[in-house]
Amino acid sequence: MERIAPSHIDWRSVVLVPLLAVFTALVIGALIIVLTEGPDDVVPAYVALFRGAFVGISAISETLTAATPLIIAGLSVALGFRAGLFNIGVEGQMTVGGMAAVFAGFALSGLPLVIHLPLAILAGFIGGAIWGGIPGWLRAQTGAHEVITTIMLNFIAYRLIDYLLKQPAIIREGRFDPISKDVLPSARLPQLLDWITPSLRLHGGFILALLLAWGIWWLLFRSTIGFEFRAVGSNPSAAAYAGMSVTATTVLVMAIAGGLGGLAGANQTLGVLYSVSPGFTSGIGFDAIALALLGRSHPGGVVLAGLLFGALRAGGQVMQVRSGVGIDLITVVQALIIVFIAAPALVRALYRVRAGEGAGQLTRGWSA
Amino acid sequence: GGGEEPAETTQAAETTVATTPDTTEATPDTTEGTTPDTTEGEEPTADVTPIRACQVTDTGGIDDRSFNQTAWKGVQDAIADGYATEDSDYLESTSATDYETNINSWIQEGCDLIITVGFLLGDATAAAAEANPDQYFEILDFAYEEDIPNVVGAVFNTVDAAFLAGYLAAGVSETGVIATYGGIQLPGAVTDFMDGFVYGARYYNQQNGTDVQVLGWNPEEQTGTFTGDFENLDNGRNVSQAFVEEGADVILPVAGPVGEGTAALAAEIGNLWVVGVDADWTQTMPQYADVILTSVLKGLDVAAYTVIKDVAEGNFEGGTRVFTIAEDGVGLGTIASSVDQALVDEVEQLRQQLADGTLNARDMAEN
Amino acid sequence: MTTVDVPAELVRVPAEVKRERILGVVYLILAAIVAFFFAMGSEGDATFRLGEAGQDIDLTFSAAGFSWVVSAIFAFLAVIHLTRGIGRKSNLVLSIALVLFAFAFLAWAAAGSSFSLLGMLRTTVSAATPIAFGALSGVLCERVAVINIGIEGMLLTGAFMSALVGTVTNPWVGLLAATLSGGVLALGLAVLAIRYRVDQIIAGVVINIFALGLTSFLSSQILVENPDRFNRPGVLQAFRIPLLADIPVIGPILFNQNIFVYALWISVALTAYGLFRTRWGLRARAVGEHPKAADTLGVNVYRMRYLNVLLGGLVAGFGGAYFTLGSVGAFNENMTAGRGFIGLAAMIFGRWHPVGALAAALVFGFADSLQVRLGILDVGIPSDFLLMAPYLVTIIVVAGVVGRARPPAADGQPYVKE
Amino acid sequence: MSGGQLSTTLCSERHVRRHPLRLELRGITKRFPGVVANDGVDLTIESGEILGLLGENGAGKTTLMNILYGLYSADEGQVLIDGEEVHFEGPGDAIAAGIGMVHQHFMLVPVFTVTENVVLGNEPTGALGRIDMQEARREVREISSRYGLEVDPDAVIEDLPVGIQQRVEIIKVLFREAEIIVFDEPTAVLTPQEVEEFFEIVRGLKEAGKGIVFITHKLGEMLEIADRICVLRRGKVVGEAIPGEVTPGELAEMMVGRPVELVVEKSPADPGDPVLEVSDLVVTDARNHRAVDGVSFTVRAGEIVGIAGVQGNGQTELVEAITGLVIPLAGHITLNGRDITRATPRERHRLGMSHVPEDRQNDGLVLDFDLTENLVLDSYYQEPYSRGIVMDWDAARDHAEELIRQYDVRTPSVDVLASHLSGGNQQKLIVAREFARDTALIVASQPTRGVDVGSIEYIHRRIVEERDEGSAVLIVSSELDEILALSDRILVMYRGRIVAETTPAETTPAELGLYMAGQVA
Ligand SMILES: Nc1ncnc2c1ncn2[C@@H]1O[C@H](COP(=O)(O)OP(=O)(O)OP(=O)(O)O)[C@@H](O)[C@H]1O
Ligand SMILES: Nc1ncnc2c1ncn2[C@@H]1O[C@H](COP(=O)(O)OP(=O)(O)OP(=O)(O)O)[C@@H](O)[C@H]1O
Ligand SMILES: [Mg+2]
Ligand SMILES: [Mg+2]
Repeated sequence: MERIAPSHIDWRSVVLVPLLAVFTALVIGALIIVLTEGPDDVVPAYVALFRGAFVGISAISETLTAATPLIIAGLSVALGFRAGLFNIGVEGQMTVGGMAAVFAGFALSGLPLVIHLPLAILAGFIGGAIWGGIPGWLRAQTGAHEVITTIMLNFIAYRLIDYLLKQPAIIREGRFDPISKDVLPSARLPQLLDWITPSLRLHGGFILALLLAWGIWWLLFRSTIGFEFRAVGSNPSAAAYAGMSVTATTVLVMAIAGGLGGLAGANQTLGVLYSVSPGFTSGIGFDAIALALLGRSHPGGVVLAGLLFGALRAGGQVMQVRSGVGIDLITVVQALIIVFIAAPALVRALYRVRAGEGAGQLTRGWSA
Repeated sequence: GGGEEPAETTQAAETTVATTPDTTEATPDTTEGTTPDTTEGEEPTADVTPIRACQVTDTGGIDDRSFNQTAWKGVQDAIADGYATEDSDYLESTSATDYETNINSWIQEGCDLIITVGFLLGDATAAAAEANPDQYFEILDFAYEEDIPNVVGAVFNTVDAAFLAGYLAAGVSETGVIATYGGIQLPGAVTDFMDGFVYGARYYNQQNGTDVQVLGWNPEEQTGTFTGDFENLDNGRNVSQAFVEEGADVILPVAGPVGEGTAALAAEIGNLWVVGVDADWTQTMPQYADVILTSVLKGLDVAAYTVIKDVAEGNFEGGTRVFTIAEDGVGLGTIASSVDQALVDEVEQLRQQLADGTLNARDMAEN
Repeated sequence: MTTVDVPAELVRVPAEVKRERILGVVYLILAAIVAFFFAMGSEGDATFRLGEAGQDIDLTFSAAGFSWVVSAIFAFLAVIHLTRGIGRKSNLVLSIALVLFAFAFLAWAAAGSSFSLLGMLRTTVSAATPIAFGALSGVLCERVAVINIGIEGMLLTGAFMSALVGTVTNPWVGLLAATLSGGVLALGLAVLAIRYRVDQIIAGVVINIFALGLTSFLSSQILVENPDRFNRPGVLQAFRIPLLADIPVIGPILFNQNIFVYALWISVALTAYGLFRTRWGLRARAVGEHPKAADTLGVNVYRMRYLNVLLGGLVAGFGGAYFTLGSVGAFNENMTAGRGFIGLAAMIFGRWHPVGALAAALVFGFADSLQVRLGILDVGIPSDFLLMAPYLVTIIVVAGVVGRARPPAADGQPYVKE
Repeated sequence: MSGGQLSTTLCSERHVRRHPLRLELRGITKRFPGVVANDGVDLTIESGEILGLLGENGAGKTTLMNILYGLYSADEGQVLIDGEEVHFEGPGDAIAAGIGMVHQHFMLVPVFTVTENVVLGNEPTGALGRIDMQEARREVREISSRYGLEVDPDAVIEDLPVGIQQRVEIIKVLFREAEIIVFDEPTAVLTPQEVEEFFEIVRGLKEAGKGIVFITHKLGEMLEIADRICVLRRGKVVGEAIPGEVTPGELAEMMVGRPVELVVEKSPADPGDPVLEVSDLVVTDARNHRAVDGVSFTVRAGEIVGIAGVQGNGQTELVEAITGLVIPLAGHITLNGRDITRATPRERHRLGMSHVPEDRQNDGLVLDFDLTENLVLDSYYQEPYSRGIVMDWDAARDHAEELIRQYDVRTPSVDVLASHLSGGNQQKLIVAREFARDTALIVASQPTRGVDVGSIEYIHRRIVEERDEGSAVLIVSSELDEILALSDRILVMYRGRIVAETTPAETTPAELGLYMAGQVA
């Protein structure tokens, strides 16, 4: 829990518990490998995982590239948590935001990069903000719980781009399969390391992600708006008594969180894929929940957690190549990490360390 | 229901040999029956160098009971026939950003031929091929507008095969109603089957003066019935149930594994025929063999096998390659034995007409 | 204080007035849609078939005429909402209105032809079954104030286990394994939520992610490698209940189904009876409303919570087996595809009541099979939009209802025994 | 410690033994993190007597009774029944042993009927676990007629007034055939007349042979009803007294440990211009009832108006409407002549309205925020705490430190979380925030509820000072003593209406009680 004074930070719950959680999850992952593949596969698999994540410029580039959308999406969920809202809708927001960014990326032409790229990014933000703002508005106006509405909007978003990817204005010329037109070079996030080797994919989105993390930190802890977000999140009733508008805050938080989700999508479409095809979000929106929990809903924590998950993704690919252990194992390991993060008491019991309290009440119940 | 058992065990033997007794027990089968109907099964000639073939799946994963799995079967057949080496392997992609990484991994691993599966990998394959002009690629179910010399784009004329299935289905239907549905409305990949099926039924009506109706797809409007994903088998069953209630007695599901829902329903209620897709369902889902009228084969395995063989024999040639009904790149699978032989013969005749071009399935479109 | 209490005059608070107005406008829009699109757009008679194959029970009427009547009803409802208000019954009225709207839609789509209403209702029931089990699981958990977002994961795990164990042994053992696996996950939820007081919504999401990851991993590692040995449990066939299934219309819909549907009728009845008539139910509800009060009367709050969450998990695990044993006889990655979440919405729509939950699940099942019928009737709406229908209905339902439905007072709050 | 008859062991001494059940607590010690709630307490209770338990906030009365009732387990000490040691694992065991408790906060399930609440945990059951409601209803009727506790067995609790709810609590206890009944502050929410009725019931129970433990802060009531009084301070028994042998002053001193001034000193009011004017206000509550039903009144600058009333008579809704948390159905509210009927809470705040909410933990503070954040909770958007949307935490912190000093909030620093403060200090924190500004109007609900005597003195003094500086003050309290001590003018609310207007000088508690119960038109 961020305070103005760092004296409140309990290092055990901020550092030790996440570390032990990751460690325990990897141990259990190893057990699963033993059970499904055989004991000899564990060491090669984990060595490959480690090498694929950290050893060499290409591994690091891959880790950072994979971490980028995770960080942005994680910020979206974390922001929601800070305001007592649970945004499970990042997948849908990414989908819509990614689509909007691509549309701006190919439909506007003849603009220089300095104008086109920001416009495309903005389009991504707005697309996501609409997709996040709807559940926020429904929550504020009707009490419909965002957990349900955002999940439903995920499904709707998938169907929506299935539809859009058949429309002549969007589908790539000469193609029948669902793929959008290509983003023009003037709207692509610039490559950062292609001067070393062209295949290094790290792009400007990573810097954007770090800026966003700083921006969200500033917003939450240094601005009046963030003060309102946190007050509404911690105690909506007291916030209302103090003259804050809980409904306006709810809509605003969900819109910004949705916008961040949209940016995560735009990051993928403007930075890596340059077009939209079905399923391009590939579960990043769900990983983001784990990430926000792991990062204790703090932007700095989210960045670190994003790097860890990025490393797991990048390393997981290599692990698959080198040892034949299925990539789904990474999903299981990630799920285990959240189990332990969500219930530090489990970690405490396992290792007999004195660690801080659990995630506590991050969300609000069905009504109110 | 996955690919051929023998093939599967080969793969299993490679990655999980010692751990699961089940697979070791099954291993003896490997040496027998490696001749599924779609492959040649001939002995390689002397100047063949077995190659390392490496597959990259799309996000469906290797176990999609569809494209990826069928393609992998082709690789395994090639291994069995000595065209590919035992270390041929696949990589699964979990997201769109993995395509590029996975292809690059295989390039670094020194694969002789990289097989990418599905239109989703179109861009990544092209990019990698252009960056590595000496590396051979094959992309399944996708063609580039401009040929890339080191890539074979394998596409399939599924309309023709589905046309035959539609004709056959119309012929066996007692209610005069047949149906088709898709998973997600993917133009081409999914709707070609549905188009062909409807055209085949129309041709049957035209030839026989009947009025067999096809529910679930309107080729002119391109609207119809879809389950919304390739995952929820129960949806496939529910949609099929709805068709049955509207009188359908033959159904072609174009929805990957979701189609298994139709087979399950057919097995349960009887008097419903299922038309399999992609692979021969009497082989991949033998438990439903009784209710499978036939299957619309899309020879992804043939395409994979053929190009591996070409590379192994030193005959690689880039560019778009259409697998047609003429060379058994697409076709019908096993036809149920209870079907009237006269009808089967008619279908065989139609196949030849389609193969030699005297009949064009798309003529049945009403535009 | 001994004076006779005069009931306070009932006045409506502004929020209620606003809601009535919104509903009024909604009805106006519906009336307009029905009038302009359905009534003016249909020609000829629509025939709804109500008999099984061979039986001739047909309902034939003028599609346009029917739509005009429906439109008039909506207009009437709009006027009532805008002037007087309907008050407590407005949910019920809304449900009926939505069904009427659906029928007007169908009549328009089927104008000049026919379709099997009986079949549609039957698929409504089967599509509703897993949703209803999910909703029932939610009711059991939330009545003791534990929010269970993990229903989806429990359904999925049930589906997986029934396929695996059902193939290795036999379907009945598979069913048992599915039920127990739901229970195991529920125990996980209970420990996280009750013992460690983890935010319940997060604990549930954790369970979902975990279940999806693990079943996908095991499916690709075990089931796919050898489906014959591990993924062919077979299907528990439908069987007619002799006399009951012969009742026209109702019979085939309710009494010619498989064991899951019958189990659903029984579980709903048992849960409703149990919750509102028995000692267990009184205590469970007390624990959900005011755990401390229950505690001071010697009711063991934790034990009640563990028990009910466990029951909820067993129900969800059993319901999950529907996807394999009750439907298609094979497991597939993520095959539940969001049904658990729709179940959760059904629970809310059904006001935390087992019978309400069942009714709500039927509404969703109806939306689902309506969507399929419209696809078959070839109404020219792109499939992508038709497929959105159940999700849109969920949002509308949750948005339209939750403001008034009152969850158990302690729902979602951990109990701290001092 | 003074007073002739005091002795630290008296509470455990045996008195005339007439009835069978005899309950003994020996050396009970209970520690909570940072506090010793009970410290070696000895106590004896017997059938047929009324034992009064007296002590200030936090003295450990409730904790002791919770141990007796099996809700807590003691760290040290024994509980004996008729000389035999017993171990209660939970309330179930205590109930079985014949102990009943009516809790400080009622333990009733609001959506259940009276009967359901009564039988919960001891349900008469038939086959299949089915509850025999017929039988249950019959038993409820039987008990209510035997003890004169009139109540409709099928009424739903949330529809019942508190007085009736309390009867249900008593029926619950009797239904379980309790021989020893503990009442924890049963009179806090009752009007003086209801208190009289309640005492009749208690005396009846005593006649029927029940042993009663009666907890209260109110000295007069204690002296009226108890047979024997035991005083707790800081977890220890500090003495025993017999009514008739002690004066209220002596008892108060025993409780607090020093002489106390029970009433704040203040000069007569000098009312100025009207500040708050409320006319014909109608507000509905969550259940659509007219909780406030045509209320009109005025509060002037420099006067304190107290609104008395039993909880649940619309005071909450009235305050919510005045502070802008709900929009009234009808009527008008003006502040210094400006119509604020539909203004947002923030607009009212800007116009100089301050609000000390009734429920400080839920509505007044964000407990996971530190003191600085809490102290700018309603002014953070103004300079100097922020400029545009940029917070200036240094300025906020300086301000907080200043207030902490000025209002004597006991805390190690402004960086601790509000949840770490004691109740009294939390209340002072809110008072500091709300009083520190230039306020035209202060609305304070239950400003000293659950606050200890020292803090009460302080808060009362601040309220009077604010008045003297020219603010208008509206106090809403169900504590008659507080209303009488602070108000310059008193309004009594009953069933959503103002039923009486008077001044402390012109009225007596008994008369106010009659108004509060709606007995005088
Ligand atoms: N569950 C608990 N955890 C921690 N401290 C507690 C708990 N319950 C009570 N305390 C502390 O124990 C002390 C005694 O509290 P108790 O409630 O017994 O006082 P009381 O005499 O009943 O006071 P009141 O008159 O306010 O009801 C107080 O300091 C209180 O803060
Ligand atoms: N449904 C009712 N029928 C008859 N009298 C009622 C009803 N509801 C309330 N009253 C009476 O009106 C008075 C005030 O109503 P109100 O609802 O504010 O009281 P309450 O229920 O005690 O309050 P709360 O719900 O805030 O605790 C009560 O004293 C009660 O006697
Ligand atoms: Mg107390
Ligand atoms: Mg009230």
